[in-house]
Amino acid sequence: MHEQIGWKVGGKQGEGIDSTGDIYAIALHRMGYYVFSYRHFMSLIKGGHTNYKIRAANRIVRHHGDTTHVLIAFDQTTVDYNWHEMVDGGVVIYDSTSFTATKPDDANVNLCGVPLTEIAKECGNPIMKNMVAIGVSAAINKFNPDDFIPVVQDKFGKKGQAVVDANMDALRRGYAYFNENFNISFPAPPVPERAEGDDHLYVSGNSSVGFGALAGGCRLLAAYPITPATEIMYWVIEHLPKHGGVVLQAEDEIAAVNMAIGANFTGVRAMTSTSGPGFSLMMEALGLAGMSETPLVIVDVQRSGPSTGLPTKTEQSDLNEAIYGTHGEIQRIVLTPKTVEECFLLTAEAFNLAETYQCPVIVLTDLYMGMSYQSIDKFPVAAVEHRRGKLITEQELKDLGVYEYHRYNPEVKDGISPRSIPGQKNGRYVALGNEHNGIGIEVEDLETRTSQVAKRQRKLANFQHFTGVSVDGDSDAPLALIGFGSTWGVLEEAREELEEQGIKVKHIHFSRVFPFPETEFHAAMESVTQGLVVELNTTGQLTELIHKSAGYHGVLEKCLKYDGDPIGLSEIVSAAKKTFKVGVHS
Amino acid sequence: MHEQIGWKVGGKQGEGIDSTGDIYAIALHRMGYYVFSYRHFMSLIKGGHTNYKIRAANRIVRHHGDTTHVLIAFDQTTVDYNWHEMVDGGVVIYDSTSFTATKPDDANVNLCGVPLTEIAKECGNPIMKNMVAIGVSAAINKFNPDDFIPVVQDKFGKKGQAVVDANMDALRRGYAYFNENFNISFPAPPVPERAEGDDHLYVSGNSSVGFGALAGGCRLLAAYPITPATEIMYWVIEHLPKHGGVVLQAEDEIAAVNMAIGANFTGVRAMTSTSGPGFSLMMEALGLAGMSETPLVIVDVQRSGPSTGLPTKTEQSDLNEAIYGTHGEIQRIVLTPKTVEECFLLTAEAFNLAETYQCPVIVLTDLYMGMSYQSIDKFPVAAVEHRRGKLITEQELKDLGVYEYHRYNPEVKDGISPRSIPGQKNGRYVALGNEHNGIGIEVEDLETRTSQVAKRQRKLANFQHFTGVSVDGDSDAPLALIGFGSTWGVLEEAREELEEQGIKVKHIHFSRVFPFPETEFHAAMESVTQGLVVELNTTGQLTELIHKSAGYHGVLEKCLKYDGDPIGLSEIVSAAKKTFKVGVHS
Amino acid sequence: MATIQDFKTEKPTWCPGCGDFGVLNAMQKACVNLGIEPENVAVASGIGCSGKMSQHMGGYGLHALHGRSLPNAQAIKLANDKLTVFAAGGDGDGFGIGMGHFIHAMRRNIDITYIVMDNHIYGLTTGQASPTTEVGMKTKTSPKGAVEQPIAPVQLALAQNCGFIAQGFSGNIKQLTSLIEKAIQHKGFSFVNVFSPCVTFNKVNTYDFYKSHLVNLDEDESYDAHDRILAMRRVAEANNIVVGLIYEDPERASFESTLPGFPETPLVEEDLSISEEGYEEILATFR
Amino acid sequence: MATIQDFKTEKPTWCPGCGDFGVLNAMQKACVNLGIEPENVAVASGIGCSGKMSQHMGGYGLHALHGRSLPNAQAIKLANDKLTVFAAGGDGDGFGIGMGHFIHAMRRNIDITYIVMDNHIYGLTTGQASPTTEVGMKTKTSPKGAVEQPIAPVQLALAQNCGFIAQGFSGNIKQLTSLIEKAIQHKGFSFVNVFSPCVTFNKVNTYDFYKSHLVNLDEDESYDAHDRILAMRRVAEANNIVVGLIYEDPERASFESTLPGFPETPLVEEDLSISEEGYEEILATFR
Ligand SMILES: Cc1ncc(C[n+]2csc(CCOP(=O)(O)OP(=O)(O)O)c2C)c(N)n1
Ligand SMILES: Cc1ncc(C[n+]2csc(CCOP(=O)(O)OP(=O)(O)O)c2C)c(N)n1
Ligand code: SF4
Ligand code: SF4
Ligand SMILES: [Mg+2]
Ligand SMILES: [Mg+2]
Repeated sequence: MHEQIGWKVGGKQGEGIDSTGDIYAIALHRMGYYVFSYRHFMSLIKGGHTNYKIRAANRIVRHHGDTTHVLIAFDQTTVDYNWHEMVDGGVVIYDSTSFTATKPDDANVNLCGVPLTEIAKECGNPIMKNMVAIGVSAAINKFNPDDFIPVVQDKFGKKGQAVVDANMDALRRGYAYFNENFNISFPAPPVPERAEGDDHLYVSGNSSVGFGALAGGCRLLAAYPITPATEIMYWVIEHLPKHGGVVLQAEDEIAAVNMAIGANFTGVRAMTSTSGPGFSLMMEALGLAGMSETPLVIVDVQRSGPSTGLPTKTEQSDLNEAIYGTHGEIQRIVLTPKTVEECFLLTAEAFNLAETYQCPVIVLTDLYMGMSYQSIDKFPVAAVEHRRGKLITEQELKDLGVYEYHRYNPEVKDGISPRSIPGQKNGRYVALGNEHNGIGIEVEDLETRTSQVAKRQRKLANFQHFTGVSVDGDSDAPLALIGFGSTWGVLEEAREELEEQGIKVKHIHFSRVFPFPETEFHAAMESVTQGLVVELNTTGQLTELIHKSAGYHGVLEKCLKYDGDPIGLSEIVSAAKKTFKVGVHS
Repeated sequence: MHEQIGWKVGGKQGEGIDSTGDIYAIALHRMGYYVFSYRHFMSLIKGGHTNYKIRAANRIVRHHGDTTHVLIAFDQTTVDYNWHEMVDGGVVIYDSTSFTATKPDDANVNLCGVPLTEIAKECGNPIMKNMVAIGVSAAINKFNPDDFIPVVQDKFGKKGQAVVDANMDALRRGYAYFNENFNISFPAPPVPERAEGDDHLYVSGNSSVGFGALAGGCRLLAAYPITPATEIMYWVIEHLPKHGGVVLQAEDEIAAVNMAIGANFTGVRAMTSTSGPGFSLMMEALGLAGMSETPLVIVDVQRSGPSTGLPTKTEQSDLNEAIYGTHGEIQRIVLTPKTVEECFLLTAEAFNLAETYQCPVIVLTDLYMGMSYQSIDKFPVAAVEHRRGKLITEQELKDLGVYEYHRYNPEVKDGISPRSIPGQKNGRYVALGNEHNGIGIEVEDLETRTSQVAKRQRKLANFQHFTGVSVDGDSDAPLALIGFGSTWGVLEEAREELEEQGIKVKHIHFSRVFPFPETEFHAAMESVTQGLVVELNTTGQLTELIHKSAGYHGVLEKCLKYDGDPIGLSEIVSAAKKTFKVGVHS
Repeated sequence: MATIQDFKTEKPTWCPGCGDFGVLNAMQKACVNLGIEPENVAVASGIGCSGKMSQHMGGYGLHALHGRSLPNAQAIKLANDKLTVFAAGGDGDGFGIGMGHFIHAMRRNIDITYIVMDNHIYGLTTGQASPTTEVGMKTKTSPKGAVEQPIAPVQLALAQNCGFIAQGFSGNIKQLTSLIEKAIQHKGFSFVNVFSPCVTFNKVNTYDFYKSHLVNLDEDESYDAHDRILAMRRVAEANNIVVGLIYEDPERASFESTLPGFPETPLVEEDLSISEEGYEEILATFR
Repeated sequence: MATIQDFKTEKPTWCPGCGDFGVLNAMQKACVNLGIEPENVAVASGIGCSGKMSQHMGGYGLHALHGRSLPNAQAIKLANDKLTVFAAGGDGDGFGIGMGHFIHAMRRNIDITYIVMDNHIYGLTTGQASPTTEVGMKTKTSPKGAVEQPIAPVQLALAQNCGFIAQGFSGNIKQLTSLIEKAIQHKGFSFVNVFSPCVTFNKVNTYDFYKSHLVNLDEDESYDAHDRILAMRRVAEANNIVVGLIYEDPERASFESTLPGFPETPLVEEDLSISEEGYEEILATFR
């Protein structure tokens, strides 16, 4: 019996790989497993290798896993490409109707031909080869074919019962064929118990961000399509209008971000979502939000750069632009949620921060986090708050009288002056990107300039927030794995594995990189003599940020990955063992 | 007798302040003085205080000076605004026809009313009050009115001899009036000797950049107007066509930078010039140049930010965006010329670097450097080279044959693969922002990705260039003033003054900030126990860059200025004395 | 009821005689005439002399980026459709860097009024060629005369089927006021291009130039402002130098009225919270 | 003389049946027919399925940014006017994010050919609404039907007085080839909009749809492609669904031919150095 199973289907793009994976993943999720799925795909529509990896386990998993037990291969490329990750004794099912698979090397992997297409044809349509493959998989993982009925019903129900039945038929035939002809199995572990009060949800980072935005009070999304961020748009288009919100597909990202600024100026929580190229186009507007002290939330679902880069691959390389982008200097907050739950919560929270500090908040996720689906116990909905920051009231304005309200009063102690909202009588001001006086009129004298700069700088001077640095593992450990954002899950597994191997290591992780959580980070590093910063980029942007903000030159080593694939557990573990040069118990 | 004189004229925008200043400055330059002039102006067309400061000396000066001997005031605002910089015994000339000036405090400054407008009217046109003021100034500075004839001739010649004569008449009358009614003078120093082979040129950073571009082989400029960079366009529009070049006024900065990329791709040295807001709009294209390894030169004449900021004021706050801007990671070079001579030479050199390393080169100047005019001895024209980097020849392509040329051959040792130019037979390739194989076709496999990343990273791995860090003063000094770009001149004066006061200090200055000249900087810092980084921004961007790249936490203090005015000598000296806490000989 | 005084703020910093004074005046009058209170007006403007409109016009202002007033203004309207929303800017701002947003605002058709102060020059940056600078005109960036054909804003608006198109002149505040009133009243995107002379940098397109060349369509009884192609012909024949209501399609439905699920309540008044059932409905989609 | 083979590169990665194959084919044929050598062709393209044109068409390629092929292409031409220069991209690329450059390229009138593969959808990003998506069409970003009026590219081109305007269809390669040939031969900016069906994501604007709706102006003897307003009327009446040469003004002078001092020698062949006298002349201006 296994604690977890690794399953994968691969073939050409446009061949239905996605829907095969979806059905298997959702079925397993609905059975009660913790599922994590990752799609490997390319920036073209048809052709090109794609695969869909599923890891199902009896405890929560936050990574798609390095290894595969069962591989469904619709072509030889799939065999070749994924062979290296097969477990010893694993099984590769290939569609023997269309080709005869060959082993790339003599690894102990079972190559089993199943006439998937032929069986599908027998059921009435060769397209159902995918369902046959699912049946075969169910046989190997020892599931009951009936467990798939609800998913198949959901998926094909609107095409009529006949289609549902044909698909279930194909599934059952695949199941039967495999059991009749082979005797190999990787039984799935028993379904885990669900704790009291726990839900069981199958979510992606992108849907979690969308949900977080809605829960956080966002009522306008303006965005321009771009992989891997477009799914946020889809989610929001489906749900926001039901809650009184509006979605605008902008003509470009510059329009999108300026729309978000316009709505925020008008008192509506609004955001834009994008990826690298779009984010770069937003740099000028980022400065406007900073200078005019207008709240703004930008979600950047990072992808592999630079430029168009690898649009369907993951990376964590926009950190620098998020922190340093735009000419001149503004106040900003950069959050890097480390789990899908944090994608939800920190997106919601981004609106509180944006309104409280009247500045842009950037939420950095990435393709891996955004597009991977995973089972979680629940969303932290109860933790969502709405803190609107300083808003001047009608009464206060009335008491002040005409022309007496100073939106940008530089004297406020904490640098944050109450906002008025268009429509409020006596609340008139001009929000602007020029340097300005209290009511938002351009002025250029030295005193105004320095007092307004100082005002804005005070806002984040003593920034405190629950986001920051988390520490997992032994707090006295002399060694540390350090990361930010989406790598938290795999780093946690790496820490556990290193600990099991007797290496005392802690895991320090940033869910906010700016303002840099200096005190917390120093505290976390107190016991640490050597740190390994794991980042998905080529220059070590987090490492450099730490050097700049806190020092630790000579203490930190880097483990960098930038080939577009998410980082694997074993990559981290082996880098750690090389770096930490500790005696390993074996 | 004075070594130098500080002269200023001030009034409302649109009142002819600029032309008054220009005439006086050019006259003094032509007499043989070293002149430095700085215009203080506002982001509106008419009204608003403007002033024009001239410092004239018998040695080269690279700063407009903190003090004023003679102030011509066309309104009381001018008196109030500039009063604090009058030397003891200085003289303020005000136009007694239009107002009666009052002293803001009881400083020992002479307030002399001269009926400038009235005298001008006597000469036929009140507009000539400026010429009367120049005559008055000539009297105070003890010049011969005839010395102004050539400039007045130049300026008004095309309006006819009568206008020239009337203006000279006004000048002479002002001269006579002052000598008759007052007995105050600040005689200019004797005209300095010109060294053998020296020229005597009156240039601005912007004209030097334009000239440098032309000399460097730039044959296409695409730009969008923006203060304070537009003068580069003007200069280039005037001169480039004479040398076979073309200037495009683009519809926006995104078009401008993409035009520059297109021309560079075609083998023509091309650049764009802009300031902060435009620079922010170029972030996406910056990445394209980096990824496609297309040479590109961007000049950013920094102004006071963020956002629209103070468009007519100076700052050094785009350093971060220049180094970190664009999503993902690219190779780039950031030059920060420290003198107008370097504006010329490093702009020319930027094209060599861009072509040699096949990457974008950013030249950062600022409003102060760009728009101030100053006298210099010569341009380093002899130092200009044209190094085109690796270009594949027709013969090589012929020998290779069809489809055999790999533009992006990842195996090249230094990471730099020879470029072909459209029109070359067999040289076909695709320049692109996607990750790509050798001939520029999008591919996504891990090996190609990592080899291409590694190729690009090798390009600047051991970057060596004559730009970098300069050290002036005592090489053993334990104290250092540190800066970059336009502040070199004033920092040099500060160093001299501190040395005169017995403080052992050296001056370390960056004319390139990226790749960070690490070795040179460490060498420069060897003797240093305390450094004061002087920067015109609010966060200390250079300081942070040093921390990140070289450490020195705890060693560096910051002297920051961000009110839009250029930094003064006394500001630096007093900050240094406070920071260095050394016993001062007095 | 608000008066002109209520729409006045600081003294405008435009050059004496600048056409933009007239535009400001007409905007103020139009609002007063329509009984609009200043706190219910929002002006988003770009960067340029004209861009200072948001500072000078009473009402809330968003003095935004060069070329981006339209995205701002459209979102302001969606955020609170009780507001009267203007976008305002110059010819460089709107027809140069902002061209894409202009065309898209017309197709999107959100109920705002876009006012362009078209002086055929870059004013604030002291006199470079603008997208509407005429061929042959000498400017700082075209010292030998501009060679690019000018943008034809009204013809572009007609081509993109903008629902309300008018052209005015700063020298005729009465007509301009009435055009702006109509523009505000139009339910959908309305475009008012204004010949607003730059007295400092444009010595060609002066008040006198317009006074002697302008054709006033409002005074032409035979002109039908509901025939798009006819309008195109007429404008082209007059080489764009016309004023008046050029085209109106009162039937064209606004974005707000056609977007499925567009809320009744202004967005800004929506509750930020989600009900228990709302949460439950969403969570169900994840199971 | 080059053959079609010389213009072929890697196998295109478009979906089988994609209209872009036809466009590629027509571009290749047009070049061959005009005797153009592949090394003298440069294609700048944006991002999108259509954007892959620069990879698939023989000749030098600049596969640039989403929406920015026109600035690239214009500069390529100025840099070396011996080249035949194409800009190519999709409807999203060209009429969405790239709209401003499109309008400005028409007014600037540099001698390049702009080919848009207008499939009324965002293909590469897998099926969102594009600027030319028709009202009511369901896409991933308009699940209840698009509400924004589509961009009218040909009408906009007519309004901005583009010197050469044609519209083609991937399903009629012969006509498309001839239109592209004419476009290349036109001295100035030429615009060819192509209905290029996306067989994967657009189930409305299919080959069949065009076959049954298209009006072919080239076959209409009475049509005069030199009357701009007439063309506007005709295109509007047919709701833009026309193919053929829509408008041409052979007299309109290109940027290159009107810019004062535009060099005789291609820029790329200019000497980088400045003569002694050249230096002296410049230095004199600084004294
Ligand atoms: C991104 C950006 N580019 C350039 C500028 C500089 N700039 C400010 S106003 C302006 C042009 C103004 O012309 P127009 O829009 O016609 O307005 P006008 O001053 O004539 O009213 C320019 C180019 C800027 N502020 N931002
Ligand atoms: C700045 C930027 N924004 C968004 C994208 C994502 N993107 C790539 S292609 C595309 C749209 C493609 O549509 P279209 O131009 O019509 O080309 P098609 O694929 O239909 O040929 C988008 C939005 C991008 N690459 N860059
Ligand atoms: S420069 Fe021209 S547009 Fe600007 S304020 Fe003066 S007159 Fe008006
Ligand atoms: S998705 Fe559409 S446009 Fe893209 S290649 Fe396929 S058919 Fe062509
Ligand atoms: Mg203008
Ligand atoms: Mg398309």
